[in-house]
Amino acid sequence: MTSYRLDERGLIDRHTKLPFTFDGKHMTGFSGDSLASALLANGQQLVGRSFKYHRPRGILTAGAAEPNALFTVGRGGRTEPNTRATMQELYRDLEAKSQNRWPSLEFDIGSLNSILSPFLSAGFYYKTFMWPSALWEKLYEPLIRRAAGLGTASYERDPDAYEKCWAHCDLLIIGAGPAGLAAALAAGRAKARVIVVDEHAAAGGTLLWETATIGGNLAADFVTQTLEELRSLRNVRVMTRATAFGSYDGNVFGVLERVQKHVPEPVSQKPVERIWRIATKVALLATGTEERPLVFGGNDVPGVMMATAMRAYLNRYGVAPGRRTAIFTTNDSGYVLARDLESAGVNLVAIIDSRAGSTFPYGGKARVLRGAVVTDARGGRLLSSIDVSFGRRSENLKVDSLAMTGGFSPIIHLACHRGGKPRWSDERSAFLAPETTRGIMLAGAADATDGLAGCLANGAARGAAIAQELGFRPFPFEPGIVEGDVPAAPARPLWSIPGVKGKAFVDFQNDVHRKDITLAVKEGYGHVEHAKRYTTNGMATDQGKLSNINAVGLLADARGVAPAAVGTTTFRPFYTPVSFGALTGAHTEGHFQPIRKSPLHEWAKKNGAVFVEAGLWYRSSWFPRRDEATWRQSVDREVRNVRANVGLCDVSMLGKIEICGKDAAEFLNRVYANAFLKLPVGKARYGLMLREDGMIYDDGTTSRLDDGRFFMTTTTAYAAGVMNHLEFCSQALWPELDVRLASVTDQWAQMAIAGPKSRTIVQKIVDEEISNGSFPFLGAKEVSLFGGQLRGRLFRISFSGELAYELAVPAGYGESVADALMEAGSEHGIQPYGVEALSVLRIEKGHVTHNEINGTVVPADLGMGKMVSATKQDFVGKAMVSREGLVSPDRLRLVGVKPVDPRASFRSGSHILTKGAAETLENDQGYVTSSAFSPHVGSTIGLALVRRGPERYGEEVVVWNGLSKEFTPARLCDPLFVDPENEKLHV
Amino acid sequence: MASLVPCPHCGMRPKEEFTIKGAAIARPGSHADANEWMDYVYLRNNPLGTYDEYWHHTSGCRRWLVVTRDTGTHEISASCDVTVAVKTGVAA
Amino acid sequence: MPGSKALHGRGPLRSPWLGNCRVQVPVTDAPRKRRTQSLGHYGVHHVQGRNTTTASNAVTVKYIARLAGQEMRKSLLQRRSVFPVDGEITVIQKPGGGKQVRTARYPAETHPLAREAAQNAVDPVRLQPVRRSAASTYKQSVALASCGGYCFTGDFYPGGASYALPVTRQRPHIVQRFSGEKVGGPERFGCRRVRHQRKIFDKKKAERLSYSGCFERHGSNLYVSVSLVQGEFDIPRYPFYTHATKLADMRYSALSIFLNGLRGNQSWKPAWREPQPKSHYDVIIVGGGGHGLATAYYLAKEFGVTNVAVIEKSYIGSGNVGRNTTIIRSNYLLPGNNPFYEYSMKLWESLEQELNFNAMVSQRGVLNLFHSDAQRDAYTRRGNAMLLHGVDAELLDRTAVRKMLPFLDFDNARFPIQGGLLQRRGGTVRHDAVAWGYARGADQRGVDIIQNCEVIGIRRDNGRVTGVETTKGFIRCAKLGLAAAGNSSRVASMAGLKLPIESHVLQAFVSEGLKPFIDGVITFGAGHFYVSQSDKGGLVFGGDIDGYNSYAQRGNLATVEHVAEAGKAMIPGISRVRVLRSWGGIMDMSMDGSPIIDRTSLDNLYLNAGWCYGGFKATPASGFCFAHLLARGVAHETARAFRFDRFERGHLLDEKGQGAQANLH
Amino acid sequence: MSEYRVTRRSALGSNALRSERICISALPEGHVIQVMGKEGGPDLGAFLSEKIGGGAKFAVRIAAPFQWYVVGDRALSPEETDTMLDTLHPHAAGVDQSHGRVRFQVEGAMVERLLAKGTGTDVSVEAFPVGHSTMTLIGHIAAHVTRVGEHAFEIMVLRGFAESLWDDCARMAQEFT
Repeated sequence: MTSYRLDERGLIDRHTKLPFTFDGKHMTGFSGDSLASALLANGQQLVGRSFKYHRPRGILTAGAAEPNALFTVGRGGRTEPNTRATMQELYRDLEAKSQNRWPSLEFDIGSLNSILSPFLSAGFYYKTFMWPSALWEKLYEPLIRRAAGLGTASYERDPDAYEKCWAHCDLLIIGAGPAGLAAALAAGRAKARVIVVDEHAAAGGTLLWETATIGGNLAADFVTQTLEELRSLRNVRVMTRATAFGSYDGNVFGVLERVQKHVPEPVSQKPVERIWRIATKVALLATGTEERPLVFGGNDVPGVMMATAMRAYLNRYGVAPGRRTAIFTTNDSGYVLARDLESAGVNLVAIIDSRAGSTFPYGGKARVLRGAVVTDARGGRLLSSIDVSFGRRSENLKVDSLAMTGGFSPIIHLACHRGGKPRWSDERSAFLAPETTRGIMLAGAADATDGLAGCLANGAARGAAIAQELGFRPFPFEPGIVEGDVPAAPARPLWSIPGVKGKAFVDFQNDVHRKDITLAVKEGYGHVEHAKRYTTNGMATDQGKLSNINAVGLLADARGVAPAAVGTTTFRPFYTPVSFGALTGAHTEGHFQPIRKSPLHEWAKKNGAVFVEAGLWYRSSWFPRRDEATWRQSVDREVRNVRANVGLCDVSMLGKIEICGKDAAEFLNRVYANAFLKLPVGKARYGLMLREDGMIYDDGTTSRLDDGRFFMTTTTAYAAGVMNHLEFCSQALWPELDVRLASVTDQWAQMAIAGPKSRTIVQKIVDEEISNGSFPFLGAKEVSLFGGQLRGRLFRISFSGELAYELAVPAGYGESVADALMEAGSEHGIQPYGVEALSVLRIEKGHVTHNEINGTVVPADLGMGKMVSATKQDFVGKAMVSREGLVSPDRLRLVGVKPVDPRASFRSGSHILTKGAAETLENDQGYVTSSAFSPHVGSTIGLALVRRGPERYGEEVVVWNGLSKEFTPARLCDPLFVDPENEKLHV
Repeated sequence: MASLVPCPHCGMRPKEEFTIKGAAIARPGSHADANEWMDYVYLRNNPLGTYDEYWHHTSGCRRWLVVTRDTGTHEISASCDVTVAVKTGVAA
Repeated sequence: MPGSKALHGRGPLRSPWLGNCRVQVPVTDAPRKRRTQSLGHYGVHHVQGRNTTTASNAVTVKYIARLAGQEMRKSLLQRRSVFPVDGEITVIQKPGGGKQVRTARYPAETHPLAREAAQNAVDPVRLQPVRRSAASTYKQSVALASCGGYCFTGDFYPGGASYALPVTRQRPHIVQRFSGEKVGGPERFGCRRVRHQRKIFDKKKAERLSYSGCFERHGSNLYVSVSLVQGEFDIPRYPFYTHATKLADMRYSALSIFLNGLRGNQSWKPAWREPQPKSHYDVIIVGGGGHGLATAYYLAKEFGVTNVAVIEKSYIGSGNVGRNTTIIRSNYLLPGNNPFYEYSMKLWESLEQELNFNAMVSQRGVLNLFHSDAQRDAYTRRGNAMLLHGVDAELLDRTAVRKMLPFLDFDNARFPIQGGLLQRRGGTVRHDAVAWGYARGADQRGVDIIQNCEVIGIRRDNGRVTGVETTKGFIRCAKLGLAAAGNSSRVASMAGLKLPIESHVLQAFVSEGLKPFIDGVITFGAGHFYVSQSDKGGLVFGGDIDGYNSYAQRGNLATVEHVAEAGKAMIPGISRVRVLRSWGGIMDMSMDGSPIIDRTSLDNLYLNAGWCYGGFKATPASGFCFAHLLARGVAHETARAFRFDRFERGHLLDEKGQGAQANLH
Repeated sequence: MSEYRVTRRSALGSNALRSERICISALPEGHVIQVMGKEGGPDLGAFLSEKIGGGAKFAVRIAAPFQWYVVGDRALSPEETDTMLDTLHPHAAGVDQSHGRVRFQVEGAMVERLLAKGTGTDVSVEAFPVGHSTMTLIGHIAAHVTRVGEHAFEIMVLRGFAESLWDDCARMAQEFT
């Protein structure tokens, strides 16, 4: 354990100590540390075990691409597996645990896999575990599942809040490094609406560890000044800890803001994470570059680190990587690190430069080996030495830390999320952003610009140009002279290092090594997508940020083609993983969907209703009384009471649509299958609405209030759909008709008053006379209530088959009117009833609901064939309803069904089999759509759709429910169980 | 598109405010034959490229729109009220 | 490199069972034609190479043979260092002996017989012919081989004509077909006796044929792959199976992994060839996805049609088979669908052994949650329909669900869970492996898989398809099968067809890797969400389609959020799990939510499309039934309802009852 | 039962949530008239404002093309409503939605930030000036939003959803209270 904290250097606050634990070990870091830097400062270089071979792993990067240092942070409902230590800010008492090791990080049994590695080659599992087949689920797979995976998630509920937010801007800048900040200033000063997002805790990007000066200022000071100015501009918003994770259509970017992931205890008023959907005119990707690892043996041994990461730890966090360091470089950037290491007093042993002809004027003390490569790194839990090969010679150097840099690839993910294909650049041996992606531009290093000065200038120019393009007056911005920068020219690629002996990793997290890639090619999986899927390269949590480019290079080598011909796998969201919580926002648990409440909700509540979810509504199911032990007792009572006395039911949730205009009648005539043109004013009519394919869509009653005004009711479930459909019909199909539609569902509280005594009660509050003569069945009219205090609408329609009314009153008065009805009816035995009783009542009358109208029935199936107008020229569904298959006599048609033994029962969803027939699907005769216990009949009754049903009344069948092993002998019958002549309706 | 849909009445709106019905094709007249109806109800051109689709601004102005969109790139090139589309023959 | 040579057809023929045969007779056109005729339905597999020394006319036929008799088994066991015998061995009495068929299951290593056999070398392994498929009219598999020495013998009955090869040592035996393989559906095989086939011994022809071959074991079947190369060539002077590594190349097993591992994994061979297209095929399948590859595989294996090409515009498996949520189930409601999906499930259950490719078929159960009485009724109806067809189904109540999955939201849910419909046999399969397994199996049977070859036109003549224009040139075919999933409409339009299909994008997602979190597949009933956990540890999940026509293979953030909301509503503990990646597939959404496997108005153009987002689970049956249709011209019994004209005639297969709006299914 | 006095229950009561930076308060359940003009007909905005909106500021809002809401804090008697609806004839059809729509007001310095948590509509004052109104989704609930001041919006929502949307807004406001 050789890494250590320097006494000075870095942007950390050495006065604020933050204690934390790692695998139970107590450690201390400083404010400003990342978890990774704090661990390194504590000499903790072994941080994890790899996925397959359980090899010891150390911190490789200082950013979002970290494949190794993934920890489980937090506890209980705040347990967060796979947290990247490099992105996690240190906070007081942070608890981090390493993953995928047992029993401990130091001694991991799983590391035996390393010995077996010859037999665990890429895709080995496709070739084995096939015998015997029964053992797969029982033995092999559970073992594999247990061995795989990274961290352990908690099943506990998350105590913290999340939310989502929209933002709109002219220019979204992603990345607040040199190019991003310069662009922000240029565009911000021009008064464009600018949003800058950066995934790190602090804006600045590479400037935070840059040793060059800008306009004579330290880079870090330049950042501070720039941010100050940006914050002073009202039209600019800078968001840190905000990762742009996806680019979507319409130039909308998904951004994850980590609001409270850096605090010990989140406050409840704020979300811990927030998703932003940012709609922007132009997005500027100033996302910088990703440094490429080099694929030599043991490149995963703790102590080996990306060169830029080493520089970041050194300069930003004041952490030295070890006591004896070497640098393996393919480009000039290695020398910059060398300079910084030496200035920090770190013992730099050697610079291994793969370029024989490198002429970098290095003035430091370390040995420089040109034209040399590291073939193997040695060591177990910590790097001990490296084998360096140069020319024909090789040498073993004792080092405890090694920086590697294989060059830099622009980070272009977001430019490719919308399907753009990256372009290969031979010059940079990297993929560059697609030529054109609408609304997206790149700046700085992401745009293949070299050097700090170049990036600043490029960013400023881009910002100004975009602002001008968008119609703003550009405002010049000169970043100042840069001194001390070493622009690293593009590296010559070094895909395959000759002479490698050990495992050379390409995808660190998924343990894909060089041989896996060549094996994939050998086995025919040489296409870049096949190789990815076969070897799992690039499928780790870093999504191939570090591995893809090397894999492409190695594939190209193995296939003997150019990397351009290999291409790359598709860049897809998310750039970095996003939590379910953030994506969910506030719509969780009880708030998953909004709640819709009836105006009679409180009335039902005070009458003791048990509620049930019905779509977004809560409906009253039944109204239990104290002496009732089961719901059935309550429902039976409610049903009996409706048939004997009177009941009151809340039907406010029915969809209600007002249809106005002089062509309203013609319109209805076209949307319903039955005739509506001649419906008289003051009358209601049951209507069947078909889909264009001839199936029934919805049903309901529609009343004519006056010549050009109708009031339609729909079922609760289809209310919204019917409204959309009617709007489609009026706007798209028949715009020539003068029709206007208004949804008035919420305007009216509607109650059904059903039962032989309903008239008496309703008459008590209705001012007008409503005798059978003056207001017969299917009457519909506006009424005055309570001596003119209120106006309502009264309909004499019945779902229960009893004498019944539906009364609609303005919603705000609903509860008061219902109270009045209860009071008026108390002497007549009025009781509230819920949807359960409503359902029993309607089944007894053979009335259908969406249990029967399930999208596959035509009117004739329900015995309503005659309703379909033969004379109307056109209506929705007319053309298709007469297709051969829909008029076949063999169709399932509505019947009633009753058990032979009244004590027996059956359930909806049971199937109907001919008595004595074998229990096969071929013999299936239909199914029970609705069933209930009917107090009136004294047994369970049901409605069923049965093949040739109405021809089979009286036939004994088996109601077959294999799921509950109930096979009930029953008889098919007329679905009208109560009052078959409908006499009660007309009293 | 589809993250944001331009409504000719309301401006750019998120996709979730809309309901999508499918191909914007004209309904056959009442005397059309079975083939025409089959075509209208069931058969679709389903091209890769420009496509006219019925979108309903359900949580907005509740107008039906004809949205002209590229099914390969998702880019919207036009969006107009269905009555305008019917008049100008876009959806015919 | 050795690899690239093989890939480009230089060097020795790479067909695995051709070993390192060197063909010495150059090919000319005239004799090829004649031979094609003489070999009937098998056609001639023209292997074209750049090097004339490797050009040949090779007939590739695959046989299934069966061990007969005790000594044969012993002999096989004795060679277990080369035969990965570790499972089930079927003992079949010799004909004329007893009539019993029995199966013994034991791991070879532990059974006393194995140890005994290892010490006693017994004389020749005798391979017995079996009839492959009782339903098949193609007498493809009535072949005979003996390999005690160095030769096979065999009978070919292609399309009625028969040829025999020289029998060297052993006389042929005809044995009965073992009934162990359950294919399911209405095509349940009984124990049938294969009729003794009439043999025509055409010595003159036979002597001109040479052959090579290898063994493959699939379950209780011993497969003999025979390649016949016309003309003279070197046959290895030793039994090919003494080359352990060579065998291991061809057969996948723990042993082959072990042996290859010892050799530094240098000897693995490509899983499939990369042939150039021939000028003509009996059948061309457009679409190298799961369905297309499975179709080709079953065409070759079950129906004896091997002169087949699968044409794929990108890489195989680049479509929906490589971008789904890997769920398999057969919990369908309608009688037109249910038997088909159950047939598919049966095929899944024996797939890996059949393909010798571990696709990780994992039957950890599929549970559909319900949250309302109406949903419970609908699931009751569906579950009962399943049971009536012999499909397993259980209706769990809330308590049972809670016991099984305590981590679901039972306490604060907006739509409380009331129960669920469970199919224990449902589960997941490693999706890519399905494409690869079928590809490898098809390739081994002579199917040409032609990647990076896009169909750009369909040439027609007089109401018939004559071939396809591709980016690699025009290819003639006798029959054309379209299995292009989301691109079906585009391909069909090249033949002037308009389909009842819209292409829609469906997104799917995977989370970061986690230690075991969810065992089976769970679907949410109060929103669009379904989830399972892959063997690698990622939660694989999805929701509803985005809703608009798209060919873009990518979706929108709104849908992502919608899915996540439902996910957290179902499993609150998922909140801090991070979603790693999202992707999109193009769904061929049909207008009633069910597929089409049927002929089209063009005589020899066949369509397999309209899978909506349920295509993955259907892969094996879809391939089988499409192959059935292509080979025989009539629909397979389980796919009879998938007719093209059902829309016109009103015989819709609408599981959801949503009607003619593609995005609602 | 003419002696029975009917009473009106308001959907949100007199709820209010007040803090320095944000304030949410229920508005009186007065009247809301949905006015549906003829497609392609004249803009009735000025006419409505004068004739039935009584010239009050923000009384007339655009609901959809050729549709308007006329809103006011005072509840109307059935007769007054009739008169109003009659006035519309023959220019437009009117539907009384006084009970079907519930209004509340959100105001304060953070009001734009609050609304941005719910709606994808750009609510910055440049894009959404005072007096502008639109129908949009706030979270999962559709609502009619009108800017009634630089830092004040009125939200009108279906009665059944009123409580739910109120709760959502209150949660969104938590950060600012």
